[in-house]
Amino acid sequence: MHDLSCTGVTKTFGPFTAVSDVSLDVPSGSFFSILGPSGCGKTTLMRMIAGFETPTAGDIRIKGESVVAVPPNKRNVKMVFQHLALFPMMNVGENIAYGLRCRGDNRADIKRAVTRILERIGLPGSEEKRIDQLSGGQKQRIAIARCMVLEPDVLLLDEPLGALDLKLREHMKIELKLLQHQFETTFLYITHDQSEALVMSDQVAVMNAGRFEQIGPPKELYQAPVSGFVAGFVGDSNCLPGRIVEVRGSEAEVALDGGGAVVGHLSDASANGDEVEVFMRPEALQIGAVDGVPGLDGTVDSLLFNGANSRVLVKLATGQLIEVADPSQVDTAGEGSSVRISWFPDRARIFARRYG
Amino acid sequence: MHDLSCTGVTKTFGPFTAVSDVSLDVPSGSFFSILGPSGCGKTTLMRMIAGFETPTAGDIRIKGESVVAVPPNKRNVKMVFQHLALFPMMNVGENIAYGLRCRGDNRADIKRAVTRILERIGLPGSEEKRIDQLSGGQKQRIAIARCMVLEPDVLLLDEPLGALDLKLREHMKIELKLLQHQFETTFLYITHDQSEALVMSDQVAVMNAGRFEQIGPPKELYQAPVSGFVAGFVGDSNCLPGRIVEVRGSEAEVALDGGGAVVGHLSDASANGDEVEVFMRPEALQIGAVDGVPGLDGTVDSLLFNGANSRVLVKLATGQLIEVADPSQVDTAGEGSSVRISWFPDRARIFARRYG
Amino acid sequence: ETLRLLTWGGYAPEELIKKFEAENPDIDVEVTLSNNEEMIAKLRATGGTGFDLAQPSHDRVYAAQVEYNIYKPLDLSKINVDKMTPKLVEGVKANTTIDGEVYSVPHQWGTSGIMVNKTLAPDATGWADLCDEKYKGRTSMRLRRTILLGTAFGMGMNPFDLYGDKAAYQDMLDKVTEKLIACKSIVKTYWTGGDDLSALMLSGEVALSETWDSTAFKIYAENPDIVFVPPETGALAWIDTFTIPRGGQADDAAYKWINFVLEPENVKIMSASTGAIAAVPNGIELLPEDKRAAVEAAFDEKDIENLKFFANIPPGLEDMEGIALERIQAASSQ
Amino acid sequence: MPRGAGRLSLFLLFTPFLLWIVLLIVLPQIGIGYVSLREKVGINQYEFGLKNYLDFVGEPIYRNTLLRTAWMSILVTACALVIGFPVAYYIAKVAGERSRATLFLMCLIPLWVSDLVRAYGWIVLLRETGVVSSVLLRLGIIGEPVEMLYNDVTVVIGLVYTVILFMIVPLVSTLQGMDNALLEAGYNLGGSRLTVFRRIIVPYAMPGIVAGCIITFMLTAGSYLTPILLGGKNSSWFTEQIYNQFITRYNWEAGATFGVVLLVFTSLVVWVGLWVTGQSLATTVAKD
Amino acid sequence: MPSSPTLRWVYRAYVVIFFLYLIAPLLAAGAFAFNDSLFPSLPWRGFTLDWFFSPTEPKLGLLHDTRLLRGMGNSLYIGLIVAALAVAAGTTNAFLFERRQFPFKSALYILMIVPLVIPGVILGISILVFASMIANFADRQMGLFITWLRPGIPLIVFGQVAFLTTITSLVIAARLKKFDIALEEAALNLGASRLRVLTTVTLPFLFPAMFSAFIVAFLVSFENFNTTLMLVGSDAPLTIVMYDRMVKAGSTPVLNAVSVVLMLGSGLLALASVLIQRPRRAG
Ligand SMILES: Nc1ncnc2c1ncn2[C@@H]1O[C@H](COP(=O)(O)OP(=O)(O)OP(=O)(O)O)[C@@H](O)[C@H]1O
Ligand SMILES: Nc1ncnc2c1ncn2[C@@H]1O[C@H](COP(=O)(O)OP(=O)(O)OP(=O)(O)O)[C@@H](O)[C@H]1O
Ligand SMILES: NCCCCNCCCN
Ligand SMILES: [Mg+2]
Ligand SMILES: [Mg+2]
Repeated sequence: MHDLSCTGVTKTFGPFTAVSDVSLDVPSGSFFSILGPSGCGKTTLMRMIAGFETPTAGDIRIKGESVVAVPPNKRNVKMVFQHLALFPMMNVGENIAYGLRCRGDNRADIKRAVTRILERIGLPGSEEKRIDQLSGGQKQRIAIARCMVLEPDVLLLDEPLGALDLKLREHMKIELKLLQHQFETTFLYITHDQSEALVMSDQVAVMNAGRFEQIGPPKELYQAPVSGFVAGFVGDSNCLPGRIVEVRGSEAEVALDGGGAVVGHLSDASANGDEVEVFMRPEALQIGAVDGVPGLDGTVDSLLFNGANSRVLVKLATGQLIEVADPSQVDTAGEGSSVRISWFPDRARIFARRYG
Repeated sequence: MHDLSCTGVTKTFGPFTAVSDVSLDVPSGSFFSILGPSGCGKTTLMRMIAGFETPTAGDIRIKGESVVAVPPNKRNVKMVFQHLALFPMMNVGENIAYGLRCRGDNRADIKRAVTRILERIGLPGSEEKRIDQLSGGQKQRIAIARCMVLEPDVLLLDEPLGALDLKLREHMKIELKLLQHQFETTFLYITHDQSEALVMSDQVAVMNAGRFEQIGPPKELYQAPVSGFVAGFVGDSNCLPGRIVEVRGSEAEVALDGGGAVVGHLSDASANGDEVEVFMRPEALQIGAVDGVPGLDGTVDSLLFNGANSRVLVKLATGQLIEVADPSQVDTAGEGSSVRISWFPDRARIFARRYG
Repeated sequence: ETLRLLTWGGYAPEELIKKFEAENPDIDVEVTLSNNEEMIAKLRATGGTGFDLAQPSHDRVYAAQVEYNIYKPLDLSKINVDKMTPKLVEGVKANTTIDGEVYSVPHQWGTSGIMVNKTLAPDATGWADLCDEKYKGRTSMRLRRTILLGTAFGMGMNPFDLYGDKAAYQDMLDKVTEKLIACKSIVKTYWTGGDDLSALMLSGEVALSETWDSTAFKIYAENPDIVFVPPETGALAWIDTFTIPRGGQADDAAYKWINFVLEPENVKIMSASTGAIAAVPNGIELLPEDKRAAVEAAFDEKDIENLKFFANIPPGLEDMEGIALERIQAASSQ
Repeated sequence: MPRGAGRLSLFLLFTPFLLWIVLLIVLPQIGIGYVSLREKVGINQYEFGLKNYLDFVGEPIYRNTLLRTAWMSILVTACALVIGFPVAYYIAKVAGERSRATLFLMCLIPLWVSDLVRAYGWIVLLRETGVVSSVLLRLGIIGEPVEMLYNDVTVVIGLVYTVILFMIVPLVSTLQGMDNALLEAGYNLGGSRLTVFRRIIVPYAMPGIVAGCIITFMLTAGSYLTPILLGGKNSSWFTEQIYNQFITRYNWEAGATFGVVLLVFTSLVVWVGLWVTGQSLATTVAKD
Repeated sequence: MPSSPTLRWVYRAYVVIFFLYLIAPLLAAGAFAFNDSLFPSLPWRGFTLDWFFSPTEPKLGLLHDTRLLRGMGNSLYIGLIVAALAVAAGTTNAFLFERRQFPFKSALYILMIVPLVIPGVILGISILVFASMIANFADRQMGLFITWLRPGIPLIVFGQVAFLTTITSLVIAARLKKFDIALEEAALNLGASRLRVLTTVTLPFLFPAMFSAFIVAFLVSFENFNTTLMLVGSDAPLTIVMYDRMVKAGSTPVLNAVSVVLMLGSGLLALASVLIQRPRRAG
């Protein structure tokens, strides 16, 4: 049985369809992420699960029971809001106790539960602190504790790291994952940051314009995207527009817009003459000709040093800049020198061109 | 001659020293960054250069002339503010013309200059647009154009990408660098994001608690940090606290707090018995024993897939988590299995322990 | 030059002002409406400045002048005193002479009494009827000193006789207060101005009310069922006068206005507007037709004989009356 | 900024503030305090003393009027809060973006005309021969005309009318600042409507509630026309006493005394209110 | 939280009833301006515009009623001066409290808010008493008539400015608080002088707030009764003229006509202030 499952969930606002025919099944105890650009409908989907919006069509089941007719305060899914929504007029202890009080637990039990959960999230004894005395990361943990103390079937998290600063976000990514392990609760996590989704999740659904484009484990999305959108959105990619001139089995030759031709792996049903995009990850490229593999000529535009993430920017004859991974940046060709970029055809993926 | 140089600049606010004895020289036409954590005094330093604060001690020279006594509106350094500070009550053209008008240029010249600069930044014909009609990246460029049209000796940029969203920030990093090339003006760039500093700069000064810890080109900071702070702040690092038990030339053996011993490269004047920290970059570590090199044993805690940036988290006997780079994540040992982490001693750097 | 008048509603009709301004092109007339108490309050606040001509009633000049020094002596040589009713001039002079200087001359006079809607209260005759149980919720009065005095007369006392004796006066006030508090449940509301009263009477909401005769005369023209009834104990007669504030800056214009309104054709216009009788020998004849009818319907010889002129209030009594009025106002009617 | 220029501009900014606050507020208040301490011993003869205050204390009508004014003002404040809160909530949280601005504007309607016209409007409506009575009569709901003026209920209705705006505006602005996510979090954690209202909305809106109550209370206690015109024979309002002293009794000493008493008394009520709710003047009334 | 349709319907009905309550007395006062009767009450005697336009007694229309017109003129004059002074003082106060540090700032800030909670009557009498004390002193000791310290337009202006300045200060300070000081620094950095920064950046940003503060101050001044009543001299503003007319003379539906004009005027001004706040939503 799945902790949470949606079937054909759709939500329209007037003429606009925010979520369109979405189905998902989240196995018990897993970390499931929904990844998509801003405005693609992630929050709307989550609000339907929490009960703040009613689906236009489709069914939502929690532990197998349909909850479409259950009011939000009766559903056993708890939510961590994007800006956390901690109650500013209550202290930490009261925030955490709120749900327990609503449930009608007795005072002694509440006090015990609050103490215990504060210990578990590593903030023992902070009951009396005011919310505005907490750091960003502490607030984060309180928001999670406030939900977890109620032992929900599913915990929903709507871009909870969005408001944190860079270093803290990196840190909290790992911490969230550990918390989930510790509580063994099902997490449904929303984000538009692909690295968050990849690092933390067991399963990721990539969402675009109200629909799911692909659901799968992070590695699968990264290595075997099913659409141009997924290939471009998950991980860094160079994207070269062109048109298929010849299909050879699972490979095809693409004549690039603006000149040059490349060979790559056909990833969707594109056929001869179709307009396509070729996606190549920077780490799939290398500088220098390699026998028997395709390549493109260009000049080194600049070297972008960034430790293990260093890149060489190569400018093609068409003027397009291509990022090539160059982790070591030792004996790289200097700026302005002519180079050839090579890759193995199976690491260049060809998808039908996206419009709009 | 240097476009900008500071000697012994200090700024105190009451008992608190925000900037302490900072000296820097920025060569003409270069891209110079100041990198440091929040609150380390970056903005204060920049505000002194722009003239909004008066240094408590020290001298600031622009093109060789001391400007300490020159009011802010008479200095030929222009500044791009963190939140850009475009004038909302003026349109794009008026924003750009503002400085020219203050200078008293005549209308026709102003009009021409505005048109030209808008072309150069790739937004020709946007004179009449309102500020709130621009996208984040466009605003960014207008803010730069507003300064560049005045042909400043130095352009100051205070975390100009801070307000942008993730994908756009990646993009603007490269674009900023290109703009600097195009204008050939000296840029002084402030950031707390090490990847920005590394990717764009010719020289980076790493700042901590009001002082410069190290000035050098990005590669040097990354590969040869002079202090534990720099080693930890620039790029990702694992940091293991311990105590030196034996010094052997440029190497030393460190007994880790909590058990285990490692050998690394002595990077500052630490001596026998000193408390130290050992810094190791994830990409300097590998999983599996390697003959003749030191190592540590642990168990795989989790696999963090993130494409080319994937990591393995290894838990040491001490409980500490170590990040090991694992770009491919093929045939990696599964969670829970015992592994050994190895590294070449010269890629483990030993620094005196930081306190506080 | 501006002539700033501080006067009663109706005492500066637009028609007369226009005419006056036409005759004296250099003078501009500005009017502020007021009543006795406010005139004194205002002039006290301004230290006698801000106005050029005021019109308090004859009994309210002396104490105010002694206490606040707000008026200047009149130059009687500049006023056509001989056009005024000699008896009224003498009466006013007697009331308002301080240290040999005269401070006011009479302008209009009239009475306070009761106004009755004959269809609703055919047999009301005096002050006491205002508090008669059978008119419960149908009577009205103005909560000012007139009703205190009227009620005292209605109760068979003569307050003017008690002016010299504060204790006796207080005693009288206490009785009157008690009576009027008891009366509160009878009274529909206390009217505050001529307009208020007119609406109450004309709408039929109120059957009888304490009133100025002049207001009653105006209403008579609208509804002849509503008449002024001089109380059997005697209507209270007042004379509104002219005084010049101490800081007045247009004395000449003020004298011109005083003389101007004494002209018979102007008296006619004035009386038509005030409803009251001018202090000139043939005052009643100069009333407009309908008002004269009203006066004649209201007064006979005996009533005129019976008039009770307000006597000068000695300083201090007003405070006592003020507290009495406040007590009545604050008492609960339920 | 150079020091001298900073000083100069500080001085320039301070001057209007000081002129205003000292000449128009502080000194005049001290002035009435001074006048209230002058006791009249004869014509144009005054001595210093507390007689005016003793008179106030000794005369039950003054005390009672003050208490009645305070009590009615509290009642009006409470009514305004109870009536206004749902409206403010509707404007801030329920109405759509566009209708919100319109509704807010409509709340300002009573401000378009003066107190006088408002009271006048009520009189036209409520008097015995007024619109309401006539309409009810015509509809056969009542048998004969009823007088709806001159009682406390009418005074309260009229006062609530004049002040409710000042309750709604601060409420709307605090409620607008409340993130809807707080409410949703409240429900999500299992709260019922009542719980969310009691434990989240009300505490959040507290600064607005207190600000609204203070302004409403002060305006009511200091109002004049409405209680006088609608209360008629049964009015008796403390400001009326003050006006009476100044305007019909030209007794400035007593009037000033009453003024001081009113100011002190109402300030006390406000202070107690702030203390009970744990707010401060600067955090409530001054909040934008 | 999704709510039942019935509940929503009841709530909406409540709000509608509330707004009916708000509008009712105004409609009533307005409607009788068109009643062809000498008294502003029922019964309805037919529609007329005489109370606006008739040049002759007894139905002297508003346009020919010189006293009302003069009162209106006085109100206008007082309102403009008061609003200008209050906005000027409010602006300097906003800068003082938002931008500067000085000793006793928070105490002075409370002092700045206090006039808001002083009843209007008390402001009126206190200014009257204080001004009279000075004027009486000058009169008695030096024989000087300082007329502007006596009830009249100057005192009305002082009285109204006394409490309006608090309101304008709060309105303008609220806007100034939202002003990003970096804008000023940016302008300085681009070479502008301080004065130029003020006139080209800061004041334009504040303008909408200053404008609506002006409108609010003007409207409140125009309608003020409690404070003005104590301070009025011979140049009475409209509310006092109307009050005097109601209480001391005979009011006719011409007062209703005035009300109609006031409603229209204030309505338009209110609308203007909303519109000017809207299009350039800078912030
Ligand atoms: N109540 C509503 N009425 C109309 N449109 C709405 C409503 N709520 C959301 N939308 C629209 O639905 C779309 C999806 O919104 P949603 O908030 O779910 O996006 P999101 O994926 O969460 O984006 P973000 O990452 O920016 O939070 C948006 O285009 C939004 O404008
Ligand atoms: N005017 C001031 N008065 C007192 N302390 C100040 C002042 N301005 C800055 N500081 C302090 O000086 C320190 C440095 O501030 P600064 O703004 O320069 O930091 P920063 O490096 O720019 O940080 P961030 O990355 O967060 O912008 C901070 O601790 C700050 O609190
Ligand atoms: N107590 C004296 C009353 C004087 C009244 N004058 C009335 C004029 C009314 N139009
Ligand atoms: Mg969202
Ligand atoms: Mg900074």
